[in-house]
Amino acid sequence: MEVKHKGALEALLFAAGDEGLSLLQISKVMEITEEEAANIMGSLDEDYKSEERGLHIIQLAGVYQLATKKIHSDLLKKLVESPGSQGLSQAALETLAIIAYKQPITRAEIEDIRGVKTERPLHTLVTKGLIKDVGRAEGTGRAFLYGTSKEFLDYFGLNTIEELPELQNSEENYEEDEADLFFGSVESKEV
Amino acid sequence: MEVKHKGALEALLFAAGDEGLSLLQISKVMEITEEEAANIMGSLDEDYKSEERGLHIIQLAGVYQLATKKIHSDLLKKLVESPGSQGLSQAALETLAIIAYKQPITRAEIEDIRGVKTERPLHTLVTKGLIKDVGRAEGTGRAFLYGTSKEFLDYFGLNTIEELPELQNSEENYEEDEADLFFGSVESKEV
Amino acid sequence: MIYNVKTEAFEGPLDLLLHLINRLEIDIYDIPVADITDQYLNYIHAMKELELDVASEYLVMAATLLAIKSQMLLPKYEEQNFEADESYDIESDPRDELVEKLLEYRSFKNAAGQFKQLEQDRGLVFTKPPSDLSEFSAGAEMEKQELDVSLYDMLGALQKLLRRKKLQKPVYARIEKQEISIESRMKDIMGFLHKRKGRVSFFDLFPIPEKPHIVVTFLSLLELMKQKNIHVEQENNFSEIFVAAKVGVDTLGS
Repeated sequence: MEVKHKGALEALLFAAGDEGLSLLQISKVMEITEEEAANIMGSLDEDYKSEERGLHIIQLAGVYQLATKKIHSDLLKKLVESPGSQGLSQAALETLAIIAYKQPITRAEIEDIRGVKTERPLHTLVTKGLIKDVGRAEGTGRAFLYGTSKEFLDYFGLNTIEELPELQNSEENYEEDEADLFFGSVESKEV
Repeated sequence: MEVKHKGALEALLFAAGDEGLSLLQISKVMEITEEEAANIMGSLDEDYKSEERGLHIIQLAGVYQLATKKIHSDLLKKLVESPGSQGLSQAALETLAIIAYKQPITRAEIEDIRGVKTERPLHTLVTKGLIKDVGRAEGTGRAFLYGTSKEFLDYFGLNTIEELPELQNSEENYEEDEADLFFGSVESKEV
Repeated sequence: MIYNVKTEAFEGPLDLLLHLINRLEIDIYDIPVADITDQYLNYIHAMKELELDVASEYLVMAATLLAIKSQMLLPKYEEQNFEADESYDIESDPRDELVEKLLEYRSFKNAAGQFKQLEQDRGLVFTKPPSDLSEFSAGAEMEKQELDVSLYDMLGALQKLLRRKKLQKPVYARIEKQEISIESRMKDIMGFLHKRKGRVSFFDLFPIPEKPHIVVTFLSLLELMKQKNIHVEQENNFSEIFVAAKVGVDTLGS
């Protein structure tokens, strides 16, 4: 096993995020056998055991992903309690932008676009009065639909939602998502 | 510096993701001084230099964050279906360059330098969050003044605006394809 | 001779002039205005002949060039008379303003090239979205804080998201293109159910939001039901569906 393979695997797992990677996927991307992939994974996992490391590898449903160690959860709780300088996190801003441009929209759809769970940012935005639920989606789940509030307009100095800058170049990105809407509703919950 | 501090910082950086963390935030959450935080950061950064590691610490727009090393980009690109975005148009890049070096600047001033109307590139840049209006010019028109945003720094991988390459006026840097861009004989296509 | 004219090749008249200067290997500080004007007008005429829209800026520049050209053609006796007065001579060069503009534009055009490089370099580095820390926020007291964000912050966040998404989404599309067999998916599902013990939400069995995977998973579930390897429960219409492995069914015999 080459040393740099370990680095490569770490980078892959990091970039794959919550979706994680299976040994098969790793073997394809790295052009090695699944067995080799498993060996590198084992060796990387061993390294993570050191106290100097804050991450570890977790395996869920055949998919490997990086996560923070349990031992640091108090610290993460403190991180949650100390918001950034702006009062709105990047996660909340992203969520707000998606709602502003795609309203009405369900949480599952937002999570599909963001690729991460979005419970907290939604809660923050509702608490701050920037978004509100505007009804229920059709279909089995009858999920809440979110939209922006009047406070949102006031806060950003807009008269109507149409005054939001048009998203010309990003349009393609959104259309892709449109196609995924159905499958987005079968969004993975946390496993 | 305690060993486990390094693990803790790694966990924090991982959780913060591309929102990043400032030394101030880290010091608050970890209940240490900013200086200590900087030391731990340095030590962690040192560890990441090993070839076995696929991540490194980058400073973007004033915050620290974890990112994959460039050396693994080919591998990571295999994970994406359509490699790379198209990037900004030449018009947008020129406009952005003028704003970056001459901010705050009005549209009229930008158009004077470029010698063409610049409404669309400006709109694109605002939409992409790369520039923002930073006030109004004195005088009759009270035109908007444009400046670069935090996202601008992030987009170009800069920590502060001071990291911009120096504006060069020298001859030797100016290279262009010898091929005539404008006229190409019509072997291939009729007009 | 027929030409194929690519108007988009130039960002404007200054860009076109720089191109001509470069191609003709002209010293930018000593532009032969007559030559360059002819060349420039050729391009403009070609554009017109091809019935392309010539942006007004190009015509304004043509007029400027012609004006400079005619000033340059003025009798030079003044210059001889005032030969001693160099500063007067330099300042009165009708080309000065244009050269200055070209130089300034060129420096930003160069900078734009460097920005492009930075943009590309940045594209080689992948970051991850902030983790959802909901599980840590139970009982967490949020500091009350005034909002200090603008529309631009929101747009910036959105762009960051759109850039980031490129990696996340299609992870599976590419790699799972090769067939996933129903048989292997059935094994996976059983393994998953055993690991989780007890019942599992139906949706948890669809971890990969890609069409082929969803279809295969669904067919696998039907097959597992048929083989009586799993229970499927739903308390009411439209309520959540739960799936559990039947007692006594271990792994699938293959």
